[in-house]
Amino acid sequence: MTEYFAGVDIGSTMTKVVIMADAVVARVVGASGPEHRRLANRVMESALADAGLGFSDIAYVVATGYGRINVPFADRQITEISCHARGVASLVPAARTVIDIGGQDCKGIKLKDGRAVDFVMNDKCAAGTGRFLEVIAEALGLSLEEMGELSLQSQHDIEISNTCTVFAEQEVVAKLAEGVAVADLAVGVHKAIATRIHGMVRRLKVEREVVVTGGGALNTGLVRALETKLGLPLLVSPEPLLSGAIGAALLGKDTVRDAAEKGIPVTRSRQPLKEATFFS
Amino acid sequence: MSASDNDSSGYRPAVIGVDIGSSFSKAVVLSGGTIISWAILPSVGSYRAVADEVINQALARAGVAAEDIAGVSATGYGAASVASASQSSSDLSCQGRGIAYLFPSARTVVDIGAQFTRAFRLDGAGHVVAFVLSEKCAGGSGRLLAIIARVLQIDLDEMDRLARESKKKVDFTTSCAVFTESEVVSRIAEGESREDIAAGVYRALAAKAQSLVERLKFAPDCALAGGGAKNTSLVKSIEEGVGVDVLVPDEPQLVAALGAALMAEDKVAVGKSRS
Amino acid sequence: MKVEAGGMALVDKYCQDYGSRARELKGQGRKIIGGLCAYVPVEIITAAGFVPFRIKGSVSEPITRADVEMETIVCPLVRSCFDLAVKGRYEFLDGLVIPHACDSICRTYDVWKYTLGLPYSHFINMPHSDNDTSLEFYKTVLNTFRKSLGKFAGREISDDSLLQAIKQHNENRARVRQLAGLRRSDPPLISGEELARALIAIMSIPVEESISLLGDVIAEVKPRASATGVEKPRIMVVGAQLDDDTFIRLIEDSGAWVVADDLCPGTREFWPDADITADPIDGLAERYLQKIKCARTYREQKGTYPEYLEERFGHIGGFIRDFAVDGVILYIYKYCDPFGFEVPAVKSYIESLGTPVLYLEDEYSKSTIGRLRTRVQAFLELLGAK
Amino acid sequence: MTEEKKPEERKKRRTATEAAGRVGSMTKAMLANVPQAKGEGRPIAYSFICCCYDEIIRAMDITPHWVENYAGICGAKRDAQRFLERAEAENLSRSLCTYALCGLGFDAWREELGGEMPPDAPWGGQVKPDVMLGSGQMLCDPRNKWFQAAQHYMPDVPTYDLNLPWPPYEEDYDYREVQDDYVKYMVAQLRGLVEFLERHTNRKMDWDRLSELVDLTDRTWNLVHEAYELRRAVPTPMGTGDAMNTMVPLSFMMGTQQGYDFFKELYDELQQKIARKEGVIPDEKYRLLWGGGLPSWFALTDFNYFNSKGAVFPAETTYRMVEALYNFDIDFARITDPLEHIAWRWLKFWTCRYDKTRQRPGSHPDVERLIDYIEDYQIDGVVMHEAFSCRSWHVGLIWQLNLLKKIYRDIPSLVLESDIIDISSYNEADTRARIDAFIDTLEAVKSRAG
Ligand SMILES: Nc1ncnc2c1ncn2[C@@H]1O[C@H](COP(=O)(O)OP(=O)(O)O)[C@@H](O)[C@H]1O
Ligand SMILES: Nc1ncnc2c1ncn2[C@@H]1O[C@H](COP(=O)(O)OP(=O)(O)O)[C@@H](O)[C@H]1O
Ligand code: SF4
Ligand code: SF4
Ligand code: SF4
Repeated sequence: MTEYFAGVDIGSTMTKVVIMADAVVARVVGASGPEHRRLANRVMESALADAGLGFSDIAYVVATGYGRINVPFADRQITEISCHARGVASLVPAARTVIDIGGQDCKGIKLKDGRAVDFVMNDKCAAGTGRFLEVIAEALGLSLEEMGELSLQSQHDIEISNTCTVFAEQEVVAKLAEGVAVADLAVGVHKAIATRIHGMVRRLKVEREVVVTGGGALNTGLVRALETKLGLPLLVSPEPLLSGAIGAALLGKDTVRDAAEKGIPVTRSRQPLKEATFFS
Repeated sequence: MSASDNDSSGYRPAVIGVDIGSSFSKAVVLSGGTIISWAILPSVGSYRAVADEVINQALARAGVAAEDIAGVSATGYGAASVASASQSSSDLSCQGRGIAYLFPSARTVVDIGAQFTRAFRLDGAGHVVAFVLSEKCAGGSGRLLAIIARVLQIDLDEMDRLARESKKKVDFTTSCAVFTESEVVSRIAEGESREDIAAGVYRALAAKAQSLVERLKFAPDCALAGGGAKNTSLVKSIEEGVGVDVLVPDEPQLVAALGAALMAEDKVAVGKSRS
Repeated sequence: MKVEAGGMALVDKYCQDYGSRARELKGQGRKIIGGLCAYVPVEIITAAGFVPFRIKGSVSEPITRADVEMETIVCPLVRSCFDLAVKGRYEFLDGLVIPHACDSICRTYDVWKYTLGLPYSHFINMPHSDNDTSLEFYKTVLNTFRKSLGKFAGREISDDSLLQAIKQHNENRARVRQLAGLRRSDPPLISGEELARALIAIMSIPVEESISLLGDVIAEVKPRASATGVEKPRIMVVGAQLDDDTFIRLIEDSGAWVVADDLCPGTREFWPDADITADPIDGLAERYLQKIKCARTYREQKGTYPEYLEERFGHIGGFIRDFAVDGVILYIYKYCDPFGFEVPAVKSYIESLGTPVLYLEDEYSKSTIGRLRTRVQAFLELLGAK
Repeated sequence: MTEEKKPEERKKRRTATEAAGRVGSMTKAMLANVPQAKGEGRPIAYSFICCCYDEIIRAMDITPHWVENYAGICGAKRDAQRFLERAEAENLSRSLCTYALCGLGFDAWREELGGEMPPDAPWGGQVKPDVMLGSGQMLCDPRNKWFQAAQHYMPDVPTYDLNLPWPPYEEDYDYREVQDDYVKYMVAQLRGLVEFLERHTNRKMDWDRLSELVDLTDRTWNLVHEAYELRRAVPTPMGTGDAMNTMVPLSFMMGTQQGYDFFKELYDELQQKIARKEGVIPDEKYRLLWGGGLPSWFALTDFNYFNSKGAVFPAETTYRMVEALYNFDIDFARITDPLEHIAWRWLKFWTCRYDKTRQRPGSHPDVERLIDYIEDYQIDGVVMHEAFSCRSWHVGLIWQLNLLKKIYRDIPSLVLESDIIDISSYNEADTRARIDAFIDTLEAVKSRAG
């Protein structure tokens, strides 16, 4: 009988669910609206429907991401650091450093033998996160994809001096109003974010291969800017959005396997697939 | 001295004041010291185009042709983009002037604009004699409200309405707008209601405003200006904090544009009395 | 927080309504002298017949009033303390004593003094170096304080009363050491959170009450069976001041024990005693300037650099061994100069002992809890995976 | 710290005096002298300003490398970011003193390159020193933590920490009751420094030479004081923008003949300008006091912007770390030990306004100093700069302003916010909008008064 494992990654901006056996059998990506966050069960249901499975077919569920505590039906919560590490290690075995650019934060993870051994996360300002990108894209009236592509056509360097997301947005708007080309602004923004990310991941002493994951990895302009900053070629995870969820599912699989090896039963939450309730 | 005093002929030249703010652009048409029309547009795209558009809208509503305008006075972040401007002044002076016109008794003014919150003191003649600004972090600005409204998936008016229904105190402890945003997200996840969250955000902003007023040394009466003043909940929080009732213009966002228009009128009057 | 009878119940009461005991005592005619930081020589205040009271901030309360007089570039803990003081939370204070600890404390002395306008205020101009000429000078500084406080008390502070106070405070510290020592066993007999709360509680009461309260807490905690439950990583927290239990609770809620610390309140302030010396000021001066190991004091470099590191951070290594620590969390506030500049050195020192380090820069605000939780949990996962 | 910048900006920045205009090349030469000295085997000391050891290192022929100066130059050239980022990568918080971060980032980088200068290091870079001379008391924490932190990258370079406390202003005792203790301690600390230097640099102190240099410094102090006092003239011949240049000889060349000569020339130039009624700007409308805060080195052109609005700065508290020695209530002639002389000079500099302060209830010496300058220089408004990364000079400014308005008068004021060298905290449009608004208030207050 095939064993299925689910990884549920409730990010700050996106909710991702994968169901895996040996390979991914179902994947669902949705937005993490403030209310949706409690509705992880719906996303799970839709993944199960895609896979043609019932919840009882799932051997183990691991929740990760910002909203991991709001997944009552998960058997275990594991941070996105460990999950991204596990996910990327399986997707790109040569990876030694992972840079995850998510919605509200950005992290660098150092890998050794497929395990996270050290990590850093951005602390202070929102600058250097996917949110920064979104805010600016919105100000420029572009989708994230468009902004990424447009930046590749830029002819001039523009410096965005403000690191604060909110003020950078205003700076961009003002520059736009002055008639600076959108493509140039996009590059400026990517450079600004890349600088922040670089400053942070440097604390880890970056080693090749370096894999970028998370929603930000979808942005070619940003990846290009980061490559320049780091002075190293970057690999983009084949599943930028799903690395965390895949890692979560794999860690679930590991848990079940370890338990079997030790001959002890797996502890499961035994919670039905329902929405999170809050004690307020 | 207002322009109409000088005008014995009965001819009342129209002037226009334009305030290109970082998030909204405003225009006010004035004739003989009376507001005859106004317009507000979001500042998106090129400032130049927005400036033209907001002027055109205001003129159209006033039924005045551009050629008949005796003076155009610009102010705000993008004042330089108002091509037709015949003069410009700092938005602080314009706001002072506008408030003095609306509320002659006002001595302390709190302006909650998109970029920052500031407080200033006026003398009897509408001159700004002292001012303080919020620290340079978006947490103290009106922009915070827009960001939070977005997270709550409601518009600003709705957020204002909801806050009035708040039953429970939810506090926000960070000063960063972006992190307040994520704090809001966590609070939603914890099950806090939108009402309480909205009220908490207004309280946080009101506290900033209050500390500015204190730094300035408060003198009655107190008036508000800027887009933030459109939120009755915020106004109420400020009143509670400062401990007095505040004067709020019907259209608080227009105050600087109005002041600019008044200054344009001054100039026209001076020009006329010279000729 | 579970409600327990006896000592811990009182601890909870004092933590919940911080300052309530001082307020009561004030009502009974005692004078309360507030202070910031572990460098306030509490013995002198006790000897003068006053109650030393450590001003505490609050991570759950937004800073709203402080900004009128104080810049936002000050250490957030100090800002929070000041904010509460301005809001009237410490209205029972008769005086204020501020030592020259760090820039955030030293540079705000006048802001505190002029804004609060208390009947008594004094700045203890403590030198930054620990060498002998500094020690001699520091004695004169302590004597100036002794004289000044005596003037406020209306009577000189005698050697006898000072010796008496030193003995009391030493006894108090011995009790804290005994209590904190209960964290040596595995699992510890007292959780990090409970200890943190006990230490917070005693910042707000007279020393004699603290001694008896700690006695009660020890009696209550000691008989706990050292149950062998799930194994959890044993964590040490190293940092500046931590006068709130939220962060410690967060670590323990994430599945670890906090078994050791280099913090104040914490081992930094309670491990070293003042020696009983012929001139009581001598023993006090040595305790504060030379024995308390805090980043604000410059240790004179005598030997090689590795020896120098041992001199500065050796005590941390000692705790790691003594309390069988698995991982260290280095917890530093934004705008904290003394500790901020030490991060690279202290981090690499601890790592050189083979102990993993998580470095966190925080803002003294509950709003960061979510961000911290992920980091702490990930760190614990890393430790678990080892 | 001066005005060498990107070429296009250099044009914009204009000094009022020729003396200030020369400072750029003086600074460059001063910096170039350090690697040269190192090449000749002379000892190099990482040094801080205002630490009272100028004459000591000069007398022992030890070459100072002024680390704050170097960071300021990186800032002025708008090239500090890469060093700040480097420091951040070392886990040093961006909220710490950015001078220190810039210096530490540089050191970390240079040591990683095996002692080679980082690429395109501004003005030749900063060399590895033989000793580092910190200061623990009371100026700031970074000055005693910075060099300890630098040892992480240069473990073989010893540090010394010099304590120079001055008595705080308190109502319940007079500083004279404790001043002897302070001086005794400072002398012991200075003596410790001399011993440290003798031990680590193989030099012997030449005490006669030290006495001569102490005397030279005394004369320089008086001269600087007198030159700066000339700026009381209306129109003022020199503004704070220039003073941010003349701080170089004032802070980095104290105890040298070159420093003295510079101020002699400045003095003469100012006198001539006054005679010609030549001001910083022809039509001086507002006289402002730079009432606190280090400048943003990358934005010194803001001073020109003020000028363009008719505003000048005849005085500033920043870097004015001298007073006329003949006004101190002490007879220096009876002090024979040069170290004791240095200690008294320092103590009196900080305490000289205490007596006056007592006469105005609720006052404070820092505020008395503001009042003195406001009156002496006929000031219309006060401008302060709050640099986020330095607590030492920037905490207490708001309170000082509040107190000034309370006990003196409600003078217009402006607080600018940015940093000394971290340009990411700066927003030109916003800064200029604030300046514009401030000018409006000055105008309003003036027209109301007049
Ligand atoms: N197609 C895309 N191109 C560029 N960026 C994207 C794209 N899709 C998503 N993103 C970015 O990815 C972020 C979400 O990434 P994710 O890794 O899911 O973060 P989280 O886990 O915090 O929700 C969004 O903030 C957005 O900025
Ligand atoms: N209808 C509204 N209700 C509540 N707040 C509003 C409304 N419209 C605008 N605001 C607030 O006012 C701010 C804009 O104010 P405004 O004075 O126009 O600023 P600026 O001149 O800098 O563009 C916005 O950031 C928003 O928070
Ligand atoms: S500067 Fe902006 S992004 Fe940074 S902390 Fe402040 S509001 Fe947040
Ligand atoms: S945490 Fe740091 S800055 Fe704050 S009071 Fe303590 S030593 Fe000072
Ligand atoms: S005084 Fe300020 S700028 Fe200078 S070293 Fe100290 S903290 Fe840095």
